[in-house]
Amino acid sequence: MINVLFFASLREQLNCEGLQADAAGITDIAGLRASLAARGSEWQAALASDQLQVALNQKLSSMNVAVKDGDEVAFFPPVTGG
Amino acid sequence: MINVLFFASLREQLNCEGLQADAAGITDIAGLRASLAARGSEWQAALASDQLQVALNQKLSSMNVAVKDGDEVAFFPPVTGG
Amino acid sequence: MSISVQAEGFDPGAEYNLLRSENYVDGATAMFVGNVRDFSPAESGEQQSVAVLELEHYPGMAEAALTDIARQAAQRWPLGRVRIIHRFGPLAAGDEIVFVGSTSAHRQAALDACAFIMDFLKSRAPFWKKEFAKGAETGDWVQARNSDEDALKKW
Amino acid sequence: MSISVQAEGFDPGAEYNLLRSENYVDGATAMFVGNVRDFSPAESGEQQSVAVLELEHYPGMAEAALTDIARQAAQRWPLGRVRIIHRFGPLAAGDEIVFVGSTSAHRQAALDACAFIMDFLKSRAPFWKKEFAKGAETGDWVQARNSDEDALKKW
Repeated sequence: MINVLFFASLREQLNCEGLQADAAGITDIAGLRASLAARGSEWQAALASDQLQVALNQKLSSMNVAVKDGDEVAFFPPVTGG
Repeated sequence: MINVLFFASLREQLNCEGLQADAAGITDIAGLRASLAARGSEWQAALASDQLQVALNQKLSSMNVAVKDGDEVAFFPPVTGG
Repeated sequence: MSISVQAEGFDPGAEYNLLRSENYVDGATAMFVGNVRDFSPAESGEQQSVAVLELEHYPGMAEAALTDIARQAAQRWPLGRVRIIHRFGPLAAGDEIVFVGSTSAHRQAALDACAFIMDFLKSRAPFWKKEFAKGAETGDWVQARNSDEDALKKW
Repeated sequence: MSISVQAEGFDPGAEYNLLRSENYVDGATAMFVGNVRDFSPAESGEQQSVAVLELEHYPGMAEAALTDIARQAAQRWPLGRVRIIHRFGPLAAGDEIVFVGSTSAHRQAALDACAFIMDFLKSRAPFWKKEFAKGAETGDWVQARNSDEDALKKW
């Protein structure tokens, strides 16, 4: 399983803090994103943003990076701390 | 009279914190410096440095600036505060 | 190097004292503190008063990202001590949000390190701000600014 | 804008509190503190321990020069409050020498103003340092560094 997390406005849009995604058939983060978007129109809309950021195992990453069983993947909007 | 002040290593070299200089015949700071240098070899040596800084009425100035009766002129080495 | 991600407040004076404690080699200490403003500088020009700022963060990654940024700063400049604190949770106008402090033998290194850390923290550390107007039950997520991403280009 | 030239010590934490007191518009506070080191970084590479630093200043002009530098900073950047303190007289290793603090709505303005003020203070404000080694009765005047004059060129 892949541990998937959502933060901030994305968490609110999806009304979901996180979920366990089946790693079968998922090779990279883009693939994971596509399988999540297929959950419904809400998911498709929220995950479509080209501003979407992603972290793999708590490090900033990008969509074409490989992902495997046991990884933690977080999706979130651009950060606004400081 | 011109109120002349010396600071830091220059004050020590001259063993003088300040003096009143006759303004007669003095038109600019360079002239004041020359008249002070004429006081003796110690003065000549101390005032010869091309690093010498000058302030006119408590503002950084330069040698070619006019000076008149009642002005305050300070000579000092490059500053090292902060 | 000391990094804290915490809900509790902090005292910049006490942080200064820690940066200086038994430190006789670094003549320079630079510090930056970010505080909650009582208004939101709307891009439309319309200012909205803010009563509460809610800071969400990604636990674990927040600490890791700040540690990574501090390490990068320490590789670029000859730093003595580096301290970063970032708060999360609900904050009121005037409250401290973030503290960055660095010491060095060189003033420009200490100041540049603070600016560098703040610039990267703004665009790379997983924190998100939500502003609540007075009496409002729903808040507005603060939008990331292009100027913050642009600020990274100078490093 | 508040400028002090004084023999007494100061408390950076208290200065921070003053910069922030009733200040809800400036989200950014940058501060720089310069402290006495316990050694002199001789250009020959040989380090000499310093027991006392004696700071001479030009009364009147010191305040005027710092005020002028603060005004220039306030013209260049949108600053809220600016605070400069510079001490004179005998100081021991670890003692605070100088404090520069500025607040702004913009972090880069606050940080740049601190760096600008320190750079100009270093080369334009009438203070001179004399270092005394442990037990020594005569001290050595600190020599101005070309790098300090060079630092002005970036502004």
